[in-house]
Amino acid sequence: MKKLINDPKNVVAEAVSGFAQAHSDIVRAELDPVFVVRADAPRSGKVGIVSGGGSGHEPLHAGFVGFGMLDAAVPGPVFTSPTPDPIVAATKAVDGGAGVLHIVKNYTGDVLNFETAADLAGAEGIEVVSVIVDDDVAVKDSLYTAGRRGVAGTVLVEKIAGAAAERGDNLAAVAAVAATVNSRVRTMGVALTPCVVPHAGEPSFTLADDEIEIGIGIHGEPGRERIKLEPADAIVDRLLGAILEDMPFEAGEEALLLVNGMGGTPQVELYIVYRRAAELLAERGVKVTRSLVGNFTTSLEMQGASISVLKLDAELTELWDAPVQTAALRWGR
Amino acid sequence: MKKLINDPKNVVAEAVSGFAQAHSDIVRAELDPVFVVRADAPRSGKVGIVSGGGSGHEPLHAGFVGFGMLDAAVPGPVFTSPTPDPIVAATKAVDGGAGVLHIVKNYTGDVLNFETAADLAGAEGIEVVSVIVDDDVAVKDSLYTAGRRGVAGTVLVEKIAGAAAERGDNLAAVAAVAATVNSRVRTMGVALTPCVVPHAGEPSFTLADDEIEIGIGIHGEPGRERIKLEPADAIVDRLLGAILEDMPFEAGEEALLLVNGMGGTPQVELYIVYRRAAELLAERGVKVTRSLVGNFTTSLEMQGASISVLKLDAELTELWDAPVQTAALRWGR
Amino acid sequence: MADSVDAAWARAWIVTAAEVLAENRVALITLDREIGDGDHGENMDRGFQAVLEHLDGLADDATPGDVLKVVATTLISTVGGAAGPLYGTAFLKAALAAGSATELDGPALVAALTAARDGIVLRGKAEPGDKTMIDAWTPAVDAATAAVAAGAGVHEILQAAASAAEAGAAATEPLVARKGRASYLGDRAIGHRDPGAQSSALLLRAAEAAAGARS
Amino acid sequence: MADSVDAAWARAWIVTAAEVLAENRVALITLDREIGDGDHGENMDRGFQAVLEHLDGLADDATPGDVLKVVATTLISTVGGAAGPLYGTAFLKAALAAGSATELDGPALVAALTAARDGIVLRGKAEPGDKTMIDAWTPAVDAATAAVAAGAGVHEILQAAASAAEAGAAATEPLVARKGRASYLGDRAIGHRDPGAQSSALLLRAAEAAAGARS
Ligand SMILES: Nc1ncnc2c1ncn2[C@@H]1O[C@H](COP(=O)(O)OP(=O)(O)O)[C@@H](O)[C@H]1O
Ligand SMILES: Nc1ncnc2c1ncn2[C@@H]1O[C@H](COP(=O)(O)OP(=O)(O)O)[C@@H](O)[C@H]1O
Ligand SMILES: [Mg+2]
Ligand SMILES: [Mg+2]
Ligand SMILES: [Mg+2]
Ligand SMILES: [Mg+2]
Repeated sequence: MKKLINDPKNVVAEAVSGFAQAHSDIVRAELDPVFVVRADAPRSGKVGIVSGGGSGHEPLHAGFVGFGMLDAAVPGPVFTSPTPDPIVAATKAVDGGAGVLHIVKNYTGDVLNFETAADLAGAEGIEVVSVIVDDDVAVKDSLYTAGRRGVAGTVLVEKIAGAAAERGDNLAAVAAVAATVNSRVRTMGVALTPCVVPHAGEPSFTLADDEIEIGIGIHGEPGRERIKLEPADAIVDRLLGAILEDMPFEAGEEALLLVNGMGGTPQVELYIVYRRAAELLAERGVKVTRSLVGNFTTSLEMQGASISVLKLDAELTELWDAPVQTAALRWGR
Repeated sequence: MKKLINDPKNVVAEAVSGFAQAHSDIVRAELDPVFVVRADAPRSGKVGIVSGGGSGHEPLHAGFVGFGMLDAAVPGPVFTSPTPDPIVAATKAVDGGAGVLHIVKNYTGDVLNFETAADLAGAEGIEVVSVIVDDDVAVKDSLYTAGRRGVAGTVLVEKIAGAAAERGDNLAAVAAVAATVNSRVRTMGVALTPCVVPHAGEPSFTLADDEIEIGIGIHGEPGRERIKLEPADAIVDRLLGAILEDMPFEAGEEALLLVNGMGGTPQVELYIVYRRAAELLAERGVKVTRSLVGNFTTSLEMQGASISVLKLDAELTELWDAPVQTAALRWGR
Repeated sequence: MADSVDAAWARAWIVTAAEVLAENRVALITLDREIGDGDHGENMDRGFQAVLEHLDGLADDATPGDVLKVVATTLISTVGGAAGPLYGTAFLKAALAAGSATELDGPALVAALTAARDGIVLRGKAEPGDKTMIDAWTPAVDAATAAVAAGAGVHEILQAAASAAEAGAAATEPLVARKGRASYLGDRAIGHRDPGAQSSALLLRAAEAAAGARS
Repeated sequence: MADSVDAAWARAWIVTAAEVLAENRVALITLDREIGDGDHGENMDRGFQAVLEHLDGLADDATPGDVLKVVATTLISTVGGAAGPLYGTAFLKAALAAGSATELDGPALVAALTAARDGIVLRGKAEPGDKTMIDAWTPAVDAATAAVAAGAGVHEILQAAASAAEAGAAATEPLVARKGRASYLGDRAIGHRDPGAQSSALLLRAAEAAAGARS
């Protein structure tokens, strides 16, 4: 294992402290328990939004703390959900009297720990509503599984819910927008290489030189299907095919297309993926009116990508376009 | 070699076309010859700024085309400088009558091809001035080498010169600002893993499991020195030590600190590097007043990072803070 | 011989468990890497090391229930992931079942084990055969219940529970998972042991060892 | 036998060179990967394939100078990197030296080779021993000059040049580089042959082969 780290046990604490220093105009960090919060929190009268989960997916979530998006992010150890304590502390820190929304990716650990934290915060008089994100179409039959996973679509939920909170929507309305985004976004990913969790020291799985994993999650867990390497266009056709099968579009409907790198993918490859995905959507009559390409929800140094498609309407487009000022996503200010 | 590509020969053309579609609000692409240009070029009366070089360093340079930064970028094949033709075409496309600045990284190929292009554009009546960027302190004795390389500091030159051009400075003034930034920025990098050039199909060099390369360039070329893996803090001490030896600071002087990922480095590692670099600068009495952390000048999927330090003054800080709207760097609008 | 377990047993259990989990850290990581995300050994080790520190803070007259409660709250606040809340709830429910008794006889011990298992089901909604820690706990509770009905003492009860848990953990290998991360794998989980079932078996064997050392 | 080379030779040279460079694409990439950035074989192959296409467009009465000029402009606009402008200038200067002559005798041929070498030096400022393509070209020009002085014919002149270039390329192996990317490596360039010197030797051997095939 070769990494630019010191003691594997200190990876998250050191990274969070570096992050907060580098972006001190936007955030500050608490280190005991660990969470990242907007520099100007709490904002009186504004619904607070907290997300979190295991580390190793950066910029998710701390990179999205700031004006127009999250109020706080709670990073657990690498690939391990945080415990309730820091979630409760973050929830308190952002509560401006209008209640707090928890945006939770659908993993057993995240769901259980946020559930406990919501109960504890509720017991202290803070109104908390949770929205579970489960955009990953790779998990097929949720009757026989823990359900679909929350992956790159989470970024879209956080951005759009954040805009709703920033314009002054109340807790129920912000939660409703978050749930709407989740219901309209689908994601599917591919891995070319595994990643190495610092405390494990070994690759999460092994792939032969000509193998790829289709339907990968974001925790270095193996995907659903292992196939031989194919040209990028053929891989995109698989991923987008699964998405469109799950969420059909009518000709003329509008979409946001997100091509997300898993952390170790060169940018040229992401744009090659984008190119084919946009082409295929155009062939199906889908109008791509908004785009996002880059590393947003990663698995450490994994090579690979995911494609997310969000079905837009006027309201979601307006919220997407609203100003945002975070370390990883910024426009309009 | 596992990559999300189709035919290796089409990597650049497909990526550029995907890039231009994804960011059609900011840029458009010409495909014969290949270059990327601001959607609103040429801007009458504004000095045009063109940069370019081999592909594989994304977001450099196309990701920096837009308001307040570059007017055009000319991507060559992967790791190979572009020929003069597209440079001339890009130069013509951005000439708004106030002349054009070429920002050229100091590699023999880039220098020679931009030189020819400047001659040809000059012959067509466009005033061209070139500034060579050579910020890499890893190359020690420029008497016996091709001279220092242009690496991640290029981003800072492009941002600050872009701001000067945007506020209406004339060609001589914009070139002078670019040269000033170059004279005040130093960079040093480290590689943990090599990268694979698509048309070569094999790693650019090999490193044992416990080896790293200090003083790496950005073309997958081996570095200056190969050492055993060390903790991140010790590596940072080496890199920053070389920088500060080359460009001493007096206590109280201000700096911009850029921690640049080589493409395949997880973000947590970049912030761990940032943390130690900021700590060390503080110990030396240097005030880090501006920061940038992320993948800005990459070597495909290489794992590793570079540290750049720019000695700021009020003028450079103001130009740094000026609005910028490109695919990869955006604030203030 | 007093046929019950007391606070000293509870402490000894946890100390032994912390040792065993530290020894099995890499083994549990490996199991979790194969069908999960490779952190289970790290999570459990981090949690039980924290528990050790908190045990020191307990009053000398702490009851078994007090010990189990400290374990519960410490695991909840240090383990994270799926296992943290699940084991946390298990120990919390066991502590509640133990109440303020200073000694737990056979039936009380079985009641505590049953409460622990029910707590895991309450939070995680897993059924037997879903390839989770429940596949260790349910046979353990069944065996303990049978043992106490047959008049066994506490050591024998824990022996029966630990052996059944070990068999249950081994029996997860051929299963397809329906809960937790391994469920995303479909048929590809077949042939791998569930890490949580394995750590549960280790925990119950530690409980038995702590009782054996005393008797 | 007419002791000169003509446009047919120039065309044959370039066709042979394109073949040889395609065959040596991987070998040149490998040399460049070791002390450069691994693209030299790709660059040269791309350039000469493009030259082949442009050759077809030449008029039937094109002179050797016309051929060399097309090679120059095509290489400049398709090779990129350091080699593109350097070889481009070399062929441009050779074309200028050849002028509008339909045949080049020994002295004219040596003048063209010398002009090519001088063009590379003009652009790249390398000196002999800097571990660049100059270390193939300078011995080649020296050998050609000596051959013509000794009254050799064009085939012999090109034979002398090619052999000297090959020896020169091999002689770059022990050198430390002072120009181009390999210069960043310091002592670590020792033991590796310069890719540009190697491609120069291949080019000059192709020139000889084209002359040999004719005679
Ligand atoms: N719904 C559930 N019910 C019972 N046990 C579960 C459930 N989900 C997961 N588990 C157990 O948790 C174990 C994984 O724990 P751990 O690796 O620490 O957490 P995570 O899966 O969040 O990384 C699994 O092996 C399984 O035994
Ligand atoms: N200044 C120079 N003068 C002469 N030849 C040079 C010079 N710099 C580089 N070269 C030659 O160019 C070759 C490299 O060409 P190539 O790999 O195509 O370009 P790049 O170095 O830009 O990738 C070197 O092997 C060397 O022979
Ligand atoms: Mg986990
Ligand atoms: Mg090159
Ligand atoms: Mg796990
Ligand atoms: Mg090269």
